[in-house]
Amino acid sequence: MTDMDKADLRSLYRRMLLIRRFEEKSAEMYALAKIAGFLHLYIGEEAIAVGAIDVLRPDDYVISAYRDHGHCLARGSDPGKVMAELFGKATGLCQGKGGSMHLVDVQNRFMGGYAIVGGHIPLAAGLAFAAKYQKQDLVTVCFFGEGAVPSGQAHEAFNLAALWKLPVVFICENNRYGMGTPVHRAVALYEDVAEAARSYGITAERVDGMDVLAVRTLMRTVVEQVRAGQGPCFIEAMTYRFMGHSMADPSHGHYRTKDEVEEYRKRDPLLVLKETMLNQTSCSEADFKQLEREVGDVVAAAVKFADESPFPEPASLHADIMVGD
Amino acid sequence: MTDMDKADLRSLYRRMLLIRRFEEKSAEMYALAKIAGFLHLYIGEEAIAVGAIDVLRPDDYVISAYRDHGHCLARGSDPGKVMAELFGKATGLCQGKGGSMHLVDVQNRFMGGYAIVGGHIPLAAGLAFAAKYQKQDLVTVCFFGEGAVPSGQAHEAFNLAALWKLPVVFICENNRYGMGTPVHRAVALYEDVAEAARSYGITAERVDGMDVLAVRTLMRTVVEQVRAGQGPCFIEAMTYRFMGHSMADPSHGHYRTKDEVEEYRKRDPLLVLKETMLNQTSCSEADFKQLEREVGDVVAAAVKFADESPFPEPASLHADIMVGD
Amino acid sequence: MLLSYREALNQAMREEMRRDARIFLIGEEVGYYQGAFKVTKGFVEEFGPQRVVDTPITEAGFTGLAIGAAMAGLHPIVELMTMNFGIVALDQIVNNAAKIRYMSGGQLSVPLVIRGPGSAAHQLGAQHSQSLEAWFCHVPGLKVVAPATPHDAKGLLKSAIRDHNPVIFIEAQLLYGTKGEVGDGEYTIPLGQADVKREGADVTIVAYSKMLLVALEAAEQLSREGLDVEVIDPRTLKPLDLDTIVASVTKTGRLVIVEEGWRFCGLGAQIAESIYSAAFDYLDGPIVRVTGEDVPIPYSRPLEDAAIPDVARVVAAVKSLCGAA
Amino acid sequence: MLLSYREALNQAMREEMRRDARIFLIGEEVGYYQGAFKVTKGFVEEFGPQRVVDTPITEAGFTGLAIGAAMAGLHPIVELMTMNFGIVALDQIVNNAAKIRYMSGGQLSVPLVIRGPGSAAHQLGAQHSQSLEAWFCHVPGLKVVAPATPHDAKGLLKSAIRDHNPVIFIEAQLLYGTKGEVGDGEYTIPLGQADVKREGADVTIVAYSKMLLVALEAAEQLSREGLDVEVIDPRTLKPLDLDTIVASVTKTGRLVIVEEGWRFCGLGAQIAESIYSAAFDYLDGPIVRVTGEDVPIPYSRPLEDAAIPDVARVVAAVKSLCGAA
Ligand SMILES: Cc1ncc(C[n+]2csc(CCOP(=O)(O)OP(=O)(O)O)c2C)c(N)n1
Ligand SMILES: Cc1ncc(C[n+]2csc(CCOP(=O)(O)OP(=O)(O)O)c2C)c(N)n1
Ligand SMILES: [Mg+2]
Ligand SMILES: [Mg+2]
Repeated sequence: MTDMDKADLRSLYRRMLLIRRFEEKSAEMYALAKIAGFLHLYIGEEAIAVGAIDVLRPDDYVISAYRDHGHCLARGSDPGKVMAELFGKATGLCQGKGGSMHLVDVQNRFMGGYAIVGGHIPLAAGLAFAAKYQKQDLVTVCFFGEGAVPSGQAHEAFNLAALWKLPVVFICENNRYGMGTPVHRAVALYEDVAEAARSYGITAERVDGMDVLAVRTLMRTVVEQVRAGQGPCFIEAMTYRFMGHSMADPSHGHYRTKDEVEEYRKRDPLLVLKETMLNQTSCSEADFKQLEREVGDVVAAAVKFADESPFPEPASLHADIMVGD
Repeated sequence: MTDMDKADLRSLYRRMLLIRRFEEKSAEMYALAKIAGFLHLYIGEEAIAVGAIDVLRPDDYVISAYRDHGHCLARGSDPGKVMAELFGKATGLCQGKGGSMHLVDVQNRFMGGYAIVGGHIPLAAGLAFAAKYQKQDLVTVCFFGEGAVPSGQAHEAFNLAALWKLPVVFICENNRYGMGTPVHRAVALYEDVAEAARSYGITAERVDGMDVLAVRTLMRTVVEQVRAGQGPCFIEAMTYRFMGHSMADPSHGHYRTKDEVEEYRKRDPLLVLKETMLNQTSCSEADFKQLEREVGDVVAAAVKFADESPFPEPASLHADIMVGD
Repeated sequence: MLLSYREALNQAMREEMRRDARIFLIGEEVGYYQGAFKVTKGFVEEFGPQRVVDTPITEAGFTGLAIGAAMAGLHPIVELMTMNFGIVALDQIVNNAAKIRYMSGGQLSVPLVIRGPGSAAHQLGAQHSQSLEAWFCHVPGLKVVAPATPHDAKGLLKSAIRDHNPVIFIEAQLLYGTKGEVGDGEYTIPLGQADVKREGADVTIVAYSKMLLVALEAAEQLSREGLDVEVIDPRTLKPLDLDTIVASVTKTGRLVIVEEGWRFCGLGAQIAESIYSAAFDYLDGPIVRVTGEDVPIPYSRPLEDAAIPDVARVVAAVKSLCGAA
Repeated sequence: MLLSYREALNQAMREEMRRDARIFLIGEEVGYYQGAFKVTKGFVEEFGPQRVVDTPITEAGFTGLAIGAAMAGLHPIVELMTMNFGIVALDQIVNNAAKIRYMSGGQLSVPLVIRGPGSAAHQLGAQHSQSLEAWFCHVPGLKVVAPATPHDAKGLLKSAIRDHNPVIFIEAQLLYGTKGEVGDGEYTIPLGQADVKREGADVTIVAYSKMLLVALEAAEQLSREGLDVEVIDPRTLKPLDLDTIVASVTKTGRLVIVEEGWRFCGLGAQIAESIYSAAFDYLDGPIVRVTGEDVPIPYSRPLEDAAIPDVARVVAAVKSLCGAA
């Protein structure tokens, strides 16, 4: 953290706060039926996306699963276009065709959110393959949950990435649950999920996913190694989702207790960073109020933009299935 | 080995020899177009099937891939019915519907050969699950090549078996090649293929797959543990196939040298056991001549049976698709 | 008894599981979470975790495991959280479940139900909204069932469970909450029998699953305009009860087929072809198909609505066929 | 120039790979082994292992990797050793390759060819003999090509490679050795155009891939009996060139469709339904389909022969349709 000044920290905090407030607003909009389908919130896990993506170059690739708002926003996507996509509007990132689980923003090298658990991990290997093939020193970062680790597609991709030393960082967001299934009922070696990657000779590390600075620090080293051609890395980021699996799932449910959720909330990544900033920089509560205002305005503007945007024309139904249609 | 007397050793040798001569004859029959399709010979690997299956109870389950003649014969199937199946005859194990890659002999608890690489490994977990569910102390033994280890289906099955402590022994027959691909171009951690299993907390051991006594000794311990409910085990049996991948593939090919094949042939499992028997028991060359005669007769009878058997009636085409047809 | 479709399924499984200890349920979140769509509410409490088995996210693995268990004499019910995830298990379903009996020459059987919701719900996006029944119907060795009402759901699921073959049982998220009268006490409905849901003389509509409700509403609307519509629900899609449809078409001379799935190579094409073949001379004109559009299902509501058949489109199709447009 | 089908494919890829460095080939045994069926003979020598990539047996992994590489601007050709193994990669093909362009609202494209042999060869058994084109054709976002002659194979493969969309390119083991005249120099054949392989006035046969050769032989035989048969090869199965078939049927009034795949929900059902719809009034009688039997393909030769359409069955079908039986 020594290398980061107040402005840098402020910027990290602001990005996490944006994701937080954006998603809280999404939940409201879901309740108002402005948003539908499956909506998976990233609340509680913001430090991973923000810390990891912060060290990337603009031309590096990022790819994620269905819990993808955080990664997309952290990558710099316009909150208005993201919200419009959630609203299913023509002005959305994907013109309303993708939705919450399939955000894509190619300009920002956000290569998409995917909804078949494990299915996007081979795609990540492919993005990395393309970079290597074209002798570009690009890194691909691939996010997924610990629930995806046992999936066959994940393993096939790990093996290929290791075998061919592909420049990809696999980030496992271990939030302890896949829907209602605790990790110890999903992953045989649950106490060390990263062992899955090590069995392919992939370097693997664990990090506190509630601490954006820890994530950032580890990622800086890892990305450097990967960019230098040392082959793939795997990061197990320990985190927790504060909300339900999706909007259809109550925020604690039968599979975990309210107490457990409250316990983890004490390590809210926003609190963790705020404390550091208050203790170690000249930041004051006033600065945070100011950030809240700024972010609040951005989110309000995003909602307004989404709300006022038109729905896609029915004629667009058959557009963009194929190139050359 | 100390626990085995001359008769036991003779019996092991005889079973390996039967597989060897049976398959040599199959190759001849293939050249004569009595057998068609893909024919994958097990020649060179006999010690694994024979050593592993020797310690099983008759009611334990065995399941294999497409290189399955050895496992089927080691399990005690009638060579005549096996040959008839290769001939596509109505008297074959599967009435001609299965063929070389899909031998099944339920009476002998040989639950089949399967031809989608990795695809039968979940089935093995299921057989073991059923035994556990029904509180039967049965063990399931599942054979596959090292080429199947990177497959997603294998990994999903390993995880389930480990998670639920299923009574299954995974036997990886590492013959160094999957078709023309040497293991180091297929498995990232090729120097220790068993690491794949260890990453699920599965106990894993390596054994000399050319030494039937070594395989048998290890399997005895392993099967005991598994039967006692200690969860799955994984065995990496180091072996070599002396013939081509299938009859369509020349016996050495571009991917390996004649010299390499010759080198491994020095450790022919038949030679290895024969040497032990000559050195450590009262066996003489005459005993082996006698065994050759016996086995030769069995194989000749099998071919005769197969050859003289009728082809299935066309009417049977639609039989046995569904129960109750 | 007025039950929801969800409750009817729950009852069917509960009754069968009480009857036969070989039946077990396996899938993601079927136990402690009570099912992603709460179909298995109360099951783990009544039958325990041995018979209500929560799995990691490994459809190929646990479907294969269920098939293996079926080979060993158990009777699994696999719940796929949605039928979309059947794609990653398709190798198991098609190459193992459907073929094992045949390949083994009738030695083995695979009594197994694979069930879960197919088709679109509201705005679940392209990867979660597929209607894949045509794929399953294409495969010899599978039966395919898709009930539309609570009564049929219960009776058919009980028959599917009692069947000795692999049965794909397709439900629908948007049907789970629908209510209907369900027969009292024990009853089953044989697989392979269509049901005339509404009698009529002018035109026949064939529709199944969710689309049956659309067809019935269209029929109601058309009756107010003087058209007497017969509505047939095949209920079992394979084997298809062609006779009932032929009998109806012989009477009405006109056929409209409604399906939610993609048009090209959809099940409706097969139904149409079969009817043309069987009743060519009774048809007054070409059969009309109302189908899902040939597009990945878009997220945005107006686009999604445009992609899926609705009452208006069915009404229009019937009118155009009857020359009353 | 007289070339085998295999050589024609080899030339097509070689020419395209020389033209465009973004094209690479990936699959099992495509490199050092020269292809399981030797289609890629000489490739690794000419293009090097960077562009001719041998893979482990992980079809989901490497197909997904290829899709990811395509998203990043490369143009992969995936060789599936046989199309049967496409089943384990189907999630990647259907959920990613086919949908990514649409879900991203046109931001991404997936220029990709997936090629390999479909259909039965001789006695490969149930898991290795499938004709899965109907499945692929069902999916919006894919093109499907299935050439029958060396000339078409070369021209269509070049077009498929130049296409910016995912193309499933289905070959056949039994076609690889067949020879034919191939156009000199550079040429392409547009996707989506059927070819009248033989002109005739009495009856139309539609057949593709291997079945085209069967149809042409049947036509020859029928011509000696005075029946003038027109034979149409759609060549591209999706998008299907309906116009050419309609024009022919308008002339002949009779249609026979020959396909090797399973009957129920086969592509022929769709072709039939489309033709009934488009040319109902021109048809003298019902369309006749000659198809594979609805059984898993048995190993035994006489049973396999009984399961697959042959010249005699096509001749009989035409005669029965023409009232000349
Ligand atoms: C192949 C597949 N199976 C099941 C699902 C349904 N599903 C969606 S998310 C999810 C849980 C995933 O958990 P995890 O990977 O830990 O990610 P998290 O939701 O915790 O971020 C499940 C079972 C799916 N989308 N894909
Ligand atoms: C999913 C799948 N992909 C490809 C193949 C083709 N194939 C059959 S055997 C084989 C090699 C398997 O090697 P290994 O597992 O080491 O077994 P071995 O043949 O050496 O006994 C391949 C690629 C297949 N049958 N299934
Ligand atoms: Mg999780
Ligand atoms: Mg091998």
